[in-house]
Amino acid sequence: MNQIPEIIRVVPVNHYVLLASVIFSIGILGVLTRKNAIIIFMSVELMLNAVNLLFVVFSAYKSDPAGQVFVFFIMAIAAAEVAVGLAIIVMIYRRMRTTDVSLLNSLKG
Amino acid sequence: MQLTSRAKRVSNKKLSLGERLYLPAIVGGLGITIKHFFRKKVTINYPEEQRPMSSVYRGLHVLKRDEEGRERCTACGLCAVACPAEAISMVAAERKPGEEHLYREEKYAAVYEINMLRCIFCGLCEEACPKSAIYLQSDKLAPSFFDRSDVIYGKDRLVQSMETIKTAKSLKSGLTTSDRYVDKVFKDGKY
Amino acid sequence: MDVYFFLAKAVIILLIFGITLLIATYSTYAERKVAAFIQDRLGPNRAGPWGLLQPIADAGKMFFKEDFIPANASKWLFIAGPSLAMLTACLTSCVIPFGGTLDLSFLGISELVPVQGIDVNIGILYVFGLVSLGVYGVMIGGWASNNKFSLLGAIRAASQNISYELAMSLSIIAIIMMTGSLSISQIVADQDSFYKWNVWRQPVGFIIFLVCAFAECNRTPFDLPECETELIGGYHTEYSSMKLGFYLFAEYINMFVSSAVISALYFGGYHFPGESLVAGLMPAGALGHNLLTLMGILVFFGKILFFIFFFMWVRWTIARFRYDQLMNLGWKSLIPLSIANILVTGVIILFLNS
Amino acid sequence: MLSITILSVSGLVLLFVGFLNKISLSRSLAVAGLGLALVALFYGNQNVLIPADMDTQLSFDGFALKFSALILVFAIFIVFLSGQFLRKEFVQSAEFLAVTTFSLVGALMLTSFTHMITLFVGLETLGISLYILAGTDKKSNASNEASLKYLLMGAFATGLILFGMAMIYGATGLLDFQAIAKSSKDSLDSGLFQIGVFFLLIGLLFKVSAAPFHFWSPDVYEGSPNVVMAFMAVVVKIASFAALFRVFGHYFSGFSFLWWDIVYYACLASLIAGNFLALIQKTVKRQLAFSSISQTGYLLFAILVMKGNMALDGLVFYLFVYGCSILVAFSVITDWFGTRSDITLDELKGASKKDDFGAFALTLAYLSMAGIPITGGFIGKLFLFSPAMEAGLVQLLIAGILSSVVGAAYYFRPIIHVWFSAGQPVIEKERNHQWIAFLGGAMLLVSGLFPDTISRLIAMM
Amino acid sequence: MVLNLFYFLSFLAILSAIMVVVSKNPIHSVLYLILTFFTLSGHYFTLNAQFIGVVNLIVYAGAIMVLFLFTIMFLNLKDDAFTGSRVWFNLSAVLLVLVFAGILVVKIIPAQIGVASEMEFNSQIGMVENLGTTLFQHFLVPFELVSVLFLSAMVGAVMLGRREKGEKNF
Amino acid sequence: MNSLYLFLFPLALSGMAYLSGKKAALQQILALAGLLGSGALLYLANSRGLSDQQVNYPWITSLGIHFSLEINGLNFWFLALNALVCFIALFYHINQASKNLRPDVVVLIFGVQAILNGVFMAQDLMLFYFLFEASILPVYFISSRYGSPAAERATLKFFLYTLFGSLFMLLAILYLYAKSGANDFLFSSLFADNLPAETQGWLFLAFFLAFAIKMPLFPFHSWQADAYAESPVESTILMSGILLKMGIYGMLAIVLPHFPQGVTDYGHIFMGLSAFGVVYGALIAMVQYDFRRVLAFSSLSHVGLIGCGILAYSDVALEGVILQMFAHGVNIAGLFVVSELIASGAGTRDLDQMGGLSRQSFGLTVFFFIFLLGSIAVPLTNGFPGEFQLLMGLFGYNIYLGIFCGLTVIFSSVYMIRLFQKSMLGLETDGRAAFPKLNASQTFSLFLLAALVLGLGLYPQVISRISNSAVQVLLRAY
Repeated sequence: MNQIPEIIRVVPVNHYVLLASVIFSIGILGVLTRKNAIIIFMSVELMLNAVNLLFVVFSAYKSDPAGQVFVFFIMAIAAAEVAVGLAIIVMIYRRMRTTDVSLLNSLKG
Repeated sequence: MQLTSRAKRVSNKKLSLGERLYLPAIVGGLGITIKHFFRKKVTINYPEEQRPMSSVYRGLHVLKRDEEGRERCTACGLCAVACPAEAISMVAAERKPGEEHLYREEKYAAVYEINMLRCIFCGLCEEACPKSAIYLQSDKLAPSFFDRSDVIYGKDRLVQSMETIKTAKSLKSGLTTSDRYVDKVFKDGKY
Repeated sequence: MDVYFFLAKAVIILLIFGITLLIATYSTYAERKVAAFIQDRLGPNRAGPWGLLQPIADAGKMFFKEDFIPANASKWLFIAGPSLAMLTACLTSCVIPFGGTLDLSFLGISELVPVQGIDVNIGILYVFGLVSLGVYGVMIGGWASNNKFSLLGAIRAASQNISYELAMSLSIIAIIMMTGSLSISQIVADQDSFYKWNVWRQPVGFIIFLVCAFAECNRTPFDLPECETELIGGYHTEYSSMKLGFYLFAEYINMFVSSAVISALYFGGYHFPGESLVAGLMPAGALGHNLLTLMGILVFFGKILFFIFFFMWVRWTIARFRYDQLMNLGWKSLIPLSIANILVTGVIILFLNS
Repeated sequence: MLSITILSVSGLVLLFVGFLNKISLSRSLAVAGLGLALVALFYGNQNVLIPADMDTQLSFDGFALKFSALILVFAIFIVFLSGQFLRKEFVQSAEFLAVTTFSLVGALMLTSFTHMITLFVGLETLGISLYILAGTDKKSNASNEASLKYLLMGAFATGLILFGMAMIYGATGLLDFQAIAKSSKDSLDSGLFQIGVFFLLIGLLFKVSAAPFHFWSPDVYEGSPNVVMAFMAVVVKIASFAALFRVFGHYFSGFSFLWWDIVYYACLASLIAGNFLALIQKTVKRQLAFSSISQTGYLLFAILVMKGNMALDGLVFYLFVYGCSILVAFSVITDWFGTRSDITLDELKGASKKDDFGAFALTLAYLSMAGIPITGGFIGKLFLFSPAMEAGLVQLLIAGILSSVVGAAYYFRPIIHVWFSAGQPVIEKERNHQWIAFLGGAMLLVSGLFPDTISRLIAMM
Repeated sequence: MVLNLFYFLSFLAILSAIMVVVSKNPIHSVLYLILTFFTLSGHYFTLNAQFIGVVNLIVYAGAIMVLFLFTIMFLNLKDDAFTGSRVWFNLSAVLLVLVFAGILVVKIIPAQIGVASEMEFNSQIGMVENLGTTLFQHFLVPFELVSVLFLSAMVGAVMLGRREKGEKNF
Repeated sequence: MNSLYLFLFPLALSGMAYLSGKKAALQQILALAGLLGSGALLYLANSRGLSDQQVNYPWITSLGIHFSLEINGLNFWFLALNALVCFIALFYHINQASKNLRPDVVVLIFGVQAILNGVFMAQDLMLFYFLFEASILPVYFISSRYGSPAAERATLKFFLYTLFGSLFMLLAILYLYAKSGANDFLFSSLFADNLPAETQGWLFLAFFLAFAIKMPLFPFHSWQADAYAESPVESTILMSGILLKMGIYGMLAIVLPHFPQGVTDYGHIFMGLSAFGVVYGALIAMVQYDFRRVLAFSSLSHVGLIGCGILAYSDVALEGVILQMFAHGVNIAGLFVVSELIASGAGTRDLDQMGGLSRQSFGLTVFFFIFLLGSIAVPLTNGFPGEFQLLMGLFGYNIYLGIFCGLTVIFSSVYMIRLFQKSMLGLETDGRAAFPKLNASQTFSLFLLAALVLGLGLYPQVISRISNSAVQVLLRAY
């Protein structure tokens, strides 16, 4: 069973890293350009997923389980973050009827 | 004040642990339903099978003819007056010479209509008729309708057909429901 | 791994798929029959002998009804909803081991072919993954209808599914701890004799799982998403024709899969009491092996059918919950109970191992 | 590790005690828990519940002890400060205190991690708790908004940090910082490692709110309830600096060529942006927020120097003094304005007429932040500047010095308002937290006049 | 074959990731994000990391995104309200990210990334048993501490999301 | 040990002043005690030999900062002047405001005295810096709190200016510390080895900036007039009488001996500037209508001369610096006291609205005239020997510069006489309340000052005898 899977032999690891970086950049773009808090939050999730992909890829190519365990942690914590985040967004929406961050200006910033 | 012996007092006592588990109750419920599963079914496959009907059943109306085949109805209107649902309407006409074999009296109903959506099959028309002209049959059901125009039964569908006069059955169906009831009471011996 | 092995696999998968659809189809029939029987009626009996063609008639009706999409609905999502529901429902059955192995040496296949779509080592997770995706069909459909009742139904369905999924997975963990594997076939293989069935070893877990399975399938007493008195038709209020059919059909497939998972996890799967005795009676060689497997398959389907029946049985026994009762049951009873179950199981395992 | 356990357990206990709905009881329990953790930090066997051979990915070395002790000490006082907030604005006191306690678990992890996983978990434990704490004043739009902004920016920064970690993992195949520090040259030369260090650094700079990654912090500071802001400005700042210092000043000090320039410019930018923007602020909290950015700039000196105990002890000393100042400022402000969070500078006018002690304490706090002698702030700056000078950061020091003149300009505004401005004081005087102001003020003077007492204490840990 | 699969999945992943950011309707964003998760899970499966792949689906697609969908439906967010012009800001953001991505690409393409050799390669590391062993032997303490985080998040989410007395809206 | 006592004694008095609260009599006794005690300590120190008076305790061990004090010939007269000026300020305050005495002012003035004593005696550069900066705080608080409404701004300006300068000094100190490699800040170790010329250049600039702002020399003076005019007179006395002497002391103790190269490189530029300041200050003073502003600009002018003298680094000039330093402190303190008495009597500080006061208060007129003479440096007053020696030194340095600075003798008499004329002589303004008479303690303090003006004019050697050796040491670098 110790043979290297075909994909690892065929695809250079740089391809995966590029893919993850592109997805990560798209996530950053989302955070920067969108105004809806929920979509910004989703863009952050996109970034986290790019990171997950990186970890899994490196873990697979280097044959080291620690990377995948890290992914496990990231997923768990992202879930907690989403729970809190959505609670906050709901709380905001309840008071202000919007989730548009550019409309939230009770703080001058 | 206890009005009925079937009233059940509701108790709001706290449920015991066993009761709060619900499981025994659920199992009990499952037992009840599965018992029904194996019980004899009560369904009657209607067109094929029919329920036996009571002799005092009030079914579809019929306008009777007499023994010679003449219509009994004289369009006196008492049935329409008696009808609580105002389902009956009629138009009277005078019997022309040469029509004596058709109508028993000089006056007859040229139009006689019962709105079957209104009719509640109470049998009061039957009771009111002085000529024993209208009866509710015990063996015929009013059919279901698919069109509003079918709802109003005219004489074409109400008047007894000529063939049935001849049969002995016609006599039997000449009885009013109350007559039939009295018959049944005597027959069953429950008086 | 040769071509024939793949072919045999393909056949098995197709068969499983077909059987899934068949059983789901006839579940609709069974539902009505069981309902009728429990209510002292006869049920459908006009289409075909004993009404056996009724499901086909229903399907035909579904196909030929007008396919209506509300004007303000989101068209693509409106179509995607039932498709997703159907897709996730159908995908699940491929990891369930319907039987032992088949000896197909006469076809030139050297290995024993398991009667299972694919034997992934994380079968349970696979099932859970798909179950958790099942919510999307409902939510998307409900939202896309652009109808308040649909949306409310969808949200109810989603929250109910999420809530009960937790308790469900937690109850499974106890089994996984005992077996040490996430593979369903491994779990089934572990229950090879009657007294080892998990239902005896994990009664609490079984009850939790059962309750959650009811909730996951939106079956009475947890059929709040589509409870007519409050929400008209729930998330599929706006649906008609075969799209509605898909939703209903998906529900029956889910029921089938749930029954299969329950039987596999808690009732020994294709194992049956006295298996070894029967095995001794069988002729030696491939034929005997296959016969035994066949018997196993039959037993397994028997168990599945029983549970499908059980689903229907319960439906006509227990009244629908109120929504707060539903949530209370899920969060305040089942989840703590399943956690306690895990703890107790862990303690016992530790105790037994030491 | 024992302290972390104690904190976790006491958080749990607090949640249960919350059923009794007694704020004072919860508060004293929280203080007891924190105190116990503090004691355990020094006297407990850290690995008491863990098998000896187990790698906990946490190491309570001297570095961690210093920072953890600082964090716990300040947290205790902030819990005391929270009493009024809990009584007046907010009913879910148990939850508030429990979340605060849990956040300290994260903070302690940030001081003691040796592994990327513990760094990440610590960051998030602290972060998520803070998003919650920032939004605890549910009736205030500002608080809600602060919470949201903090959440979005915090999550974004976490994403950057994780990306950096992933890249470092890709380059070296390691997650353990110590191992990474020792890993071979060629893996460090790869582009991935550079990207990784870059992102890790940027993310952490986000967390410590160094310019130009600071833009979230004024809003968050202003919107959060006062006591939460004090918590952020003190405890969170200490914890995130501990993390930054641990990674870059310690583990990654061997490859400073990769990150040194960035920190340098961030330091410069923080000094300039923080001080100059603070000049034009009109509310007390916003001014403190910008001042906190500039303090970040000063603190970054320690990381730029990154060698020896000198910078470390200086950093700890500075953080201690800064924490004391913030604590004093907030205790006085809480006494004067209750839980209001939109206090303008003008409202401070003439306050000394009503409460000269409070005014004195506040003055000390601001003097200390401005780095004027006889307060600890000066000695703290000295401790940071002198190793920086030894490292030859003359230009940066000049920037630091010029910006502290600007800093003095705005730090003196509240002082002037409090003492010299004519005007009827609008403050209401309560004396709930006078002892905190007294203690903090005394610490500021002691650390300013007899800094050896404090620095010996720090060096001892 | 495998290469094509890789390119197909990557193409799909990037496309749907872009759609997440560009979609006007938040619901569509959510759905595209789910699609992205599926493609990433596909990558995980091909890389022999089945457990992570499935967990990705369960946790992200099955739980997190349901929450998102739930919230969006609940709040009835339709389209982005258009508030003033942010064209220049957006354009500069796009440019910035492009430059940034360009730098990444330039750095990554020539990067020499160490890969395990044939001898020490273990294709089983993505299996549950391996991950479990690693998790519970090496990372037990952080694992336990994550529970603190969860507790905190749970308490906080309830505290913040709960309707206070006197609040009328849902 | 006397150096330590000299530092602690005012501190103790400060504490006692805090405890004695608003009791004017007690405070007055404390003020007298401060003067006499300090004088006694200094006298004892001098008689027992200055070199025995040093103390040296470690203070901040991690940086090697010591609490190291020493009395020497250089700082002796600064210390004496400090005691005197603080006494005048205190006495004035207690007297003037005896109805609503502000204990905090007394406490703070004693604090200033202690801190300044520390500054003058410090032998550790960081301690020097620490006290140097700390000294601003009490004065700042007195000025801002009890000054005119515009004082807030003016004193903040003063504070920020001085802070700005001194932070550069901090930078330079840190540089020296880093450079020397010794783990302490003692003068002896920081300046142990000769610094390269280039380094000396910028170190000179950094230190010079700090001290020049404090003094203030010409281009750095813009805080001065406002601060002097808007502060209460107590802090004006302190600022002009003793705070600016810190700058002079710093120049003498640090800049001159340790950065000779810097002085030779840049000294002439600043000399030119401050020489310009001498004339500029005098010219501005001539046209001012605010009593205090006249004095402020006169101070600028005088201090400019002192600055020139310092940078000229000849023994004559330095002798003159110390003499003039002391004389200026005495004169300016006296003038400010007088000006405030006049202003409070006249109800205004505007020169146009005064006049004819001599007829109302003879004593005040006499004292005013004596200080005026001292300020103009008429022979036989204390201003004369110092100014004479300064000018001599400047002539020796550069004859044109000497001539240019010599103009100050003419100009100062012009604006001083103008001041006297406008306020004391001339017609009485109508409708003014009766001018209060000088009371006993006012007379006492003014008499003390006037005695010094005349006494030192007659016998200046008492100063130069002690400081002479120190001046010789200073010049050794050149």
